[in-house]
Amino acid sequence: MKKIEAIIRAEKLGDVKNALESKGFYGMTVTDVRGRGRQKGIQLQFKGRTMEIDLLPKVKIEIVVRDEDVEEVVELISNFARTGNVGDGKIFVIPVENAVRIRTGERGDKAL
Amino acid sequence: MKKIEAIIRAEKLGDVKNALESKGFYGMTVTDVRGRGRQKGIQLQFKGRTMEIDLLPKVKIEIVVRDEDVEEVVELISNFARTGNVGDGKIFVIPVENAVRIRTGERGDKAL
Amino acid sequence: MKKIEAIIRAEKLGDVKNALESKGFYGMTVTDVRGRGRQKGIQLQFKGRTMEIDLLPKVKIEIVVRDEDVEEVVELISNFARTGNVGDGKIFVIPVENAVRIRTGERGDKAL
Amino acid sequence: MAVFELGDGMRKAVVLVTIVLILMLVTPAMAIPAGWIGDANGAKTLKENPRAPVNFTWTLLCGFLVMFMQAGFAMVETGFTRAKNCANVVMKNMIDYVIGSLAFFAIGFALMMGKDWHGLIGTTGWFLTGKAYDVSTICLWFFELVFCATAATIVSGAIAERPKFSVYVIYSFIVSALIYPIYGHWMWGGGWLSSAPFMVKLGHGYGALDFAGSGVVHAIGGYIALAACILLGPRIGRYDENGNPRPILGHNIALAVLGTFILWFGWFGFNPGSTLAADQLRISIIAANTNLAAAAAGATAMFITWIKNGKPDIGLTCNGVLGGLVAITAPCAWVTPWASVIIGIVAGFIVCYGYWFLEKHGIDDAVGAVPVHGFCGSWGLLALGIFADGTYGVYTTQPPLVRGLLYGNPRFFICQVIDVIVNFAWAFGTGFLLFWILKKTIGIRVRPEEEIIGLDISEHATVAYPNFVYSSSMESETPFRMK
Amino acid sequence: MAVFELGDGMRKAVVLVTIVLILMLVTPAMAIPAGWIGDANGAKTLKENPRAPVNFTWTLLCGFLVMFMQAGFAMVETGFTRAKNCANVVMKNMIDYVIGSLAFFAIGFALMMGKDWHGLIGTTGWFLTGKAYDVSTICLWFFELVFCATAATIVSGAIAERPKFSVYVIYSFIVSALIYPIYGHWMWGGGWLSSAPFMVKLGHGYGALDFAGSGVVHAIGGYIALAACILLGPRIGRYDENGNPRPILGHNIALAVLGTFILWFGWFGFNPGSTLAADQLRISIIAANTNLAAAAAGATAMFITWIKNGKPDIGLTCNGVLGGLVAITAPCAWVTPWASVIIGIVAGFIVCYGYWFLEKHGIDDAVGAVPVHGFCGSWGLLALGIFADGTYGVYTTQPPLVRGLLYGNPRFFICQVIDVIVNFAWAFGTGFLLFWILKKTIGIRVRPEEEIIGLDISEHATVAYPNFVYSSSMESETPFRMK
Amino acid sequence: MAVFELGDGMRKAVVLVTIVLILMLVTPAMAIPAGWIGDANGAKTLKENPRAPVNFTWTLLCGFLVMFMQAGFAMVETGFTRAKNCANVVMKNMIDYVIGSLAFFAIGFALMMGKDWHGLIGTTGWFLTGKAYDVSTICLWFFELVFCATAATIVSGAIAERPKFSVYVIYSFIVSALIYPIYGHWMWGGGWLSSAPFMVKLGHGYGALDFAGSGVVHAIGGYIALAACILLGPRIGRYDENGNPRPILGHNIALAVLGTFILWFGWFGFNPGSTLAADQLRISIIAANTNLAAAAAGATAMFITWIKNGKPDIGLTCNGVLGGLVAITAPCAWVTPWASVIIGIVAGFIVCYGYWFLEKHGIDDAVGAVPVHGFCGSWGLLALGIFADGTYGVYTTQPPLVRGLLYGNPRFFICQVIDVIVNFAWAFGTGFLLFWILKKTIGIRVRPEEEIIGLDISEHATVAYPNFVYSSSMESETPFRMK
Ligand SMILES: Nc1ncnc2c1ncn2[C@@H]1O[C@H](COP(=O)(O)OP(=O)(O)O)[C@@H](O)[C@H]1O
Ligand SMILES: Nc1ncnc2c1ncn2[C@@H]1O[C@H](COP(=O)(O)OP(=O)(O)O)[C@@H](O)[C@H]1O
Ligand SMILES: Nc1ncnc2c1ncn2[C@@H]1O[C@H](COP(=O)(O)OP(=O)(O)O)[C@@H](O)[C@H]1O
Repeated sequence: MKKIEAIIRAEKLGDVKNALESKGFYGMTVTDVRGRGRQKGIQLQFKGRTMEIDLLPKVKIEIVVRDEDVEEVVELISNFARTGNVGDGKIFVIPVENAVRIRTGERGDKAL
Repeated sequence: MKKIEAIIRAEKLGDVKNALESKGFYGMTVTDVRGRGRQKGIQLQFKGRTMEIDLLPKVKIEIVVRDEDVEEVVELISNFARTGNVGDGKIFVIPVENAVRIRTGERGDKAL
Repeated sequence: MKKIEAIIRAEKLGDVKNALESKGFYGMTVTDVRGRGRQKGIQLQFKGRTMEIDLLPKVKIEIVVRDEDVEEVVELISNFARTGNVGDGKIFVIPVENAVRIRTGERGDKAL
Repeated sequence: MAVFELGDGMRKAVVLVTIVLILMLVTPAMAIPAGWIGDANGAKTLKENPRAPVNFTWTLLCGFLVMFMQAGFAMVETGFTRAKNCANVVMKNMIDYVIGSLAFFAIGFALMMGKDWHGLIGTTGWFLTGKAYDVSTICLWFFELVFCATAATIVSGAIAERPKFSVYVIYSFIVSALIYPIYGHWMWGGGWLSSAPFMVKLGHGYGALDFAGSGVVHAIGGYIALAACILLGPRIGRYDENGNPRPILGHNIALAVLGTFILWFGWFGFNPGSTLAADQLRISIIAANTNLAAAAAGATAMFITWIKNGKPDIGLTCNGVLGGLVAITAPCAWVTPWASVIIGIVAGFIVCYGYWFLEKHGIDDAVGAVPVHGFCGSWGLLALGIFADGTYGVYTTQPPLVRGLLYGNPRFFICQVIDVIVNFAWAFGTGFLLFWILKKTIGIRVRPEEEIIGLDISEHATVAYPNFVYSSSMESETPFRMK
Repeated sequence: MAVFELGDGMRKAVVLVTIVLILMLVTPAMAIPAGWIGDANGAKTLKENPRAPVNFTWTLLCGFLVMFMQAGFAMVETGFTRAKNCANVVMKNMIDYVIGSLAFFAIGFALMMGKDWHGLIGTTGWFLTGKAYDVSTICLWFFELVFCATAATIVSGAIAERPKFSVYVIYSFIVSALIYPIYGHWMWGGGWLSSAPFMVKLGHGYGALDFAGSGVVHAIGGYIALAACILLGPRIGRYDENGNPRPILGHNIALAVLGTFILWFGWFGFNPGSTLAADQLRISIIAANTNLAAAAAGATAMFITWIKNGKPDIGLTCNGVLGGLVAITAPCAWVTPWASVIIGIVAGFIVCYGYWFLEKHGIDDAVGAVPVHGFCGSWGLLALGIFADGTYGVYTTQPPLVRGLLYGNPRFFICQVIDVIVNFAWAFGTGFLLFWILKKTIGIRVRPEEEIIGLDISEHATVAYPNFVYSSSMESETPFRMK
Repeated sequence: MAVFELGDGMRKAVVLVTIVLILMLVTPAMAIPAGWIGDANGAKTLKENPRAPVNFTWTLLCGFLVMFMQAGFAMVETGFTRAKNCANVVMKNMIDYVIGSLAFFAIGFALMMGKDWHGLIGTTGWFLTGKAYDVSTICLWFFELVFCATAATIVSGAIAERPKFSVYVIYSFIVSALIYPIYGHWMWGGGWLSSAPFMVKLGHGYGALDFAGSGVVHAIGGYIALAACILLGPRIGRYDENGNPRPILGHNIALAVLGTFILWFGWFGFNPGSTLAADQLRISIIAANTNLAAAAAGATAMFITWIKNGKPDIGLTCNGVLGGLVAITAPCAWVTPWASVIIGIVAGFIVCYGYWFLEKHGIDDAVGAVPVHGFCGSWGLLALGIFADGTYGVYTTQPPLVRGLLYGNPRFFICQVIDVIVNFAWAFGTGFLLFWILKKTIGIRVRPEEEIIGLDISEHATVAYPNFVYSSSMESETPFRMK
């Protein structure tokens, strides 16, 4: 099992979600995060004084999948989250040793 | 060391927290997340037009524990987060290579 | 590749960010979390009735780095997030199998 | 957790109720011959009373301020409850005014202010037709309406976060059409409490009095709320396994304080406006007394919590201010400024200890409305019986001047005690009956899973703050593709 | 996503515009000889009319209430749109009042209320100088100003979340200086709609009427908004790939309901205040009618959504209330209370079905302003032509008394139909022209990436709720080092 | 970080203070024989002045509007500061009105409006007893109270996010009991600034003037705030290591704009109401001037930031509006509308550059109160000395008519200059002394870790928005077990 962590633009979440769903990947967990990378920050003003915010709002998607599905999910996310501009985000693949479905107590791949 | 990531119902956090505490697992980090799985979404209306929200509010608990404690913590969370209805959530076990307590610089199991 | 997850005080984020930046570690993802550990909670009152909140606001920083940079980043965070008081937080090092830059499709260390 | 879907089979019932309501409201009104009406354009009234313009100006503007208190209640109540019920709470505040306006138009006003029948109810002015189509009568209607709506809305906050919305709609109609107006008639419509010969004799020239409604408006609302809270039971999580109360924090203190200020502001319409006439110059003293009692009560509540818990509590300070306002509402025209300060100080104690008392006894009043409006309302009636200083008459500068216990008329104090008892019995009794019947028939409380997910979603299929709570979910609904 | 930087080359343009504006506002004013003025301290006016104090009191206080409606619009509009545009929305509400005040001072008032020129425009009173420096004239100016500002601000909500801020500034000036005042002159300034001999003959003694501005204020605003919405196009994400509408939830229901209450409150200045005189005691009936129509419309809208979707919808209930208020604005002084209830019920239907109709046709009115102000405004004009009951005259108790279709004057109904058509043509026509010219020249809509990141950042370089949305980013800007 | 616990040993002190306060407020009042009083029911006053009802109506309703400004201040101040201090900020706004009401009742009013003693202080009317128990006197008391409370609350915003709450309670008492009333006496209570023979001679018939309190209310508040800001030092994080200012964003722009609108609305009570009489028809011009100055200043501030940073700034636009209102407060009754526009434009510049000036010099005024109320207040006094056009007298239509520099009375301008200096010296001097003594004794600022965690938690043990900031922590406190 692997956990796929993708940090994407908030406005792309809908597309990514639908794409994953259409291939049968329904379960996921989403978190509001803020990130920085190559993308430049935003200038703000308050009472005429300016400042720069370099942590921009992003969305993190976490999906735990069977090993054999990793490639497909990574591809799907890449394709549907891409705009081609800086700030599109990153995907990380992290090993998962076990999974449990709380409702039933099922473990391993069955729990996904 | 392992990180136990549990995605549970928000209203179960209190019970889970108390159960863990009573067994000596005090440290934890909690994040507000939204998730979807088998549970169906919620219908909303706005000015008479309806929509469905399929990402529902959940709470993510992260606890890093020594290898030998993994099973106990997983059991505790499972038991206390369970309602038996869809949407109870999932637990994932993820390997951790090292831990550092920032205050003292201690590393490894001592840092937990 | 490793993911460094650091849970620190919110008011230290600025210092840590700047320190990392000055050493060339720019990319990062930040999440608002709440945590508990050795630090005691806060007492609140509402209409004269008191309660204790033991999950205190913290900030989680996630940085994925090449294996060789782990030590440096951990040191930097430790040094700049430290106040010496309980509640300074923890750093966890988690293995990452792969990374993808969504914009370009680059993989592995190049994607960081 | 259950799935929350729209369309729950209640539709037919609602259609029916809607149609009946429309017919009820409109048909009888049209049926009445329009020929036989009052002074509908005011020319005659103006000729008879050249001071009518300033009195109308005063009464209407004060009435507008009172109407604005609806916004104050909405903000206080939502501020002191949770975000997941926010839309439901403010919707209840909106709808009780909407329904109450129609109910008081159709039925309530006639029962309250119509021609007296045996000191019990009024009997004329239905639908503001016939003789009631008159500038003075309708001026009075408007002013009484906003008072009626205040009484109705008090309950909303106390029972927040658990009742069915449909129950609240029914309650709003009944309270504005029947419960409030009938008691209102007894006190202000020429009914027995104020005007029965035995009461007038007892009080030495006047029966029970209530200048602007500590009893008529606030205690009525407060004690109905008490009955409803008892029947509903506490919110999930309000008490722990051992029955110890646990605080449920309000979600928006800024709005709660805003609401408190709006109410304080509106109260300057409530109390001084109750002269219904600007030529009663006592209005200035009424305004001052109103303000002083509020301030004294607020300060008292703040110091009580500061002493008790070591830090000044905002919630009870706001409640204190409101309790002071409620307490001074009955006596405002008849007492001195310094007495107002004392009345306020006592109200500050009542608000705090009353709240803790109810809490300890398992009664979950979400915003503290029962001590504020109920207990302080009763205190206001008694305080009038104690401190009335004999400088002002019964809504007039003419004798009989109103005197209380401290100024040599203990028998008037007895009138007030009777009123306190009757007021409680009527409000608690009818309130209990109403909610008890509803509980036994359609049920008054939402299911536990509905309560946990919040009434916004379960009762209205909405969320009050989608961008904060569901943030990126909302964003993601956007099907936009950047080119 | 693009980087949003301050300093976008518009600076020079803005400097220029600023200087021109200052010169425009100040120079002519100073140029006019101050010697030849009206009754600037009111001594003469008081002597001539001993009732002036109460009439001024009434008119001014009602005007203040109307001014406060600006806050209501701001809260409703921001409450019903997204957090990322919150600062932009409230800023627009602030700035249309700011710019509108200056424009109406310099130009608008003279065009509207100055000496009539061929029934088309007014021609005196520029910059409130000369004879216009007079207590009565300026009292009128103030009252008309707050009405003008109401018309202007209506558009803001409908077009929210996508127009350029600079476009909105220009629009605010034009509408307050030209579009509103000219039509206003036709109805209230002695212009042709109300006073041309052929209209007066047609109506049997009076031409088209509009007591407090269902047409003059609301429908004008509503139809300009319609034109602007059409030219702007829908917000990104408002329709899916198949063109089906998708809801975009408002971000703060508590503020939206607060705003609705503030508007309802302010409307008691709007309608009753439009007598401009407290000695018209009809004001009490106007207040009652206003309230009843609002309540009836709110209840209707609530029941419609309840029946349709199974749960009562808060957004449309608020819109319903506002639609009822708009509809009763024209007829409020001339109809009975029960007719007001009917007018409100119809408005409730118009609000809901009007909103869904526009939505289905691809017109994205972010807060529902077009059905509320536009459609209900037209309905108000017609309702006046139907229900006027002949108990009250043209802002006076004297004949000719105003009668509608049901009370034997069908020709007056025709006047109103003419007005509805003219009103729509003028507002939609000039509004379309204005936004069309702006679209073809400077462009009226922000770029898609600006819209997605939100107008707060792209137009004002700010965020409305930094501690919630960017929370710890803000915190982290603190260079504090704990010792 | 330290643990924040309730119960910090201050309890005994607070108990003591509470008891002393209660005794102070109540005992003397009761001691005074109630027999010898003023016209407590108004019958005599009405007979003597048949216009009293309309004047009372006007004065009281305007006073209510001014009272409502407290809500405006609360919203502006909390909107422009951070969420973690939100409850503290609004609590301060509540409590200064609460404490101020009691202090002004007991002491302040007598010092300000009592029988003059050598032009320095008033000496009668303590506790509103004796001759002060009179409808006219108490009408005046109420109106002056709400002004006093405005002055007091100005400081709250400037010093936000760092002072101890207990210090603020003490400050509130002192300013309302002593600092404000004494200066107020000099200007409005028959004291030396307005009435000493040498001043009257200097001004050609009148001494220094201040129609509604640019100086008495706003500049007093503003300069006390300046002193307090200097003594407190800037908030942690307001300046970087190199001393460069860094913005600390306000947490709720919607509420800040709402607050600005509430203040603007309330100002229509503040300025026009200051005639204390509706038979001064100049009230209409006062209202118009008030509005025009606000609009001109708001537009100016917007354009300044637009030009400077490339995007229009909301915070300074709101401050601009408020600065315009402050500036027109002194001259509002004595200048022309076009002069009001100029006064507003200048105020817009003062607000922006004043704010940046202070910021650059290390003075951290959290909401910009010093430039808005202090600097614009002084400008208002000067502007009166420049633009007064000789059409209106000293709160009357009778001569001497008030003329300024441009209209031939340069010596009156000198009166105003004297006033500006005295005003600054008094406010800054007494304010500095007060906060300096408090600093040296009990300390005026919370500890750094308290400031970082926020004053809501450290001073009140609460959080203003628990569902957003601590969200699921709150939820989890629920001991509910689903079956
Ligand atoms: N090394 C990293 N570790 C963790 N998160 C990262 C890292 N680099 C980038 N990110 C996340 O990815 C987001 C996009 O990165 P960015 O460099 O702007 O995109 P791109 O590589 O597509 O140009 C950032 O906002 C941040 O949340
Ligand atoms: N494959 C997955 N990867 C990550 N998170 C998941 C996955 N599947 C489910 N989840 C999380 O678990 C939560 C509960 O899942 P759900 O399927 O509704 O519960 P259950 O399996 O108990 O019926 C979801 O809301 C989501 O947050
Ligand atoms: N075992 C754990 N697993 C996950 N997070 C933890 C764990 N222990 C502590 N934390 C996180 O670290 C934060 C700081 O822990 P704490 O024990 O208070 O600090 P310190 O060890 O520096 O005294 C906590 O608030 C929590 O978010």
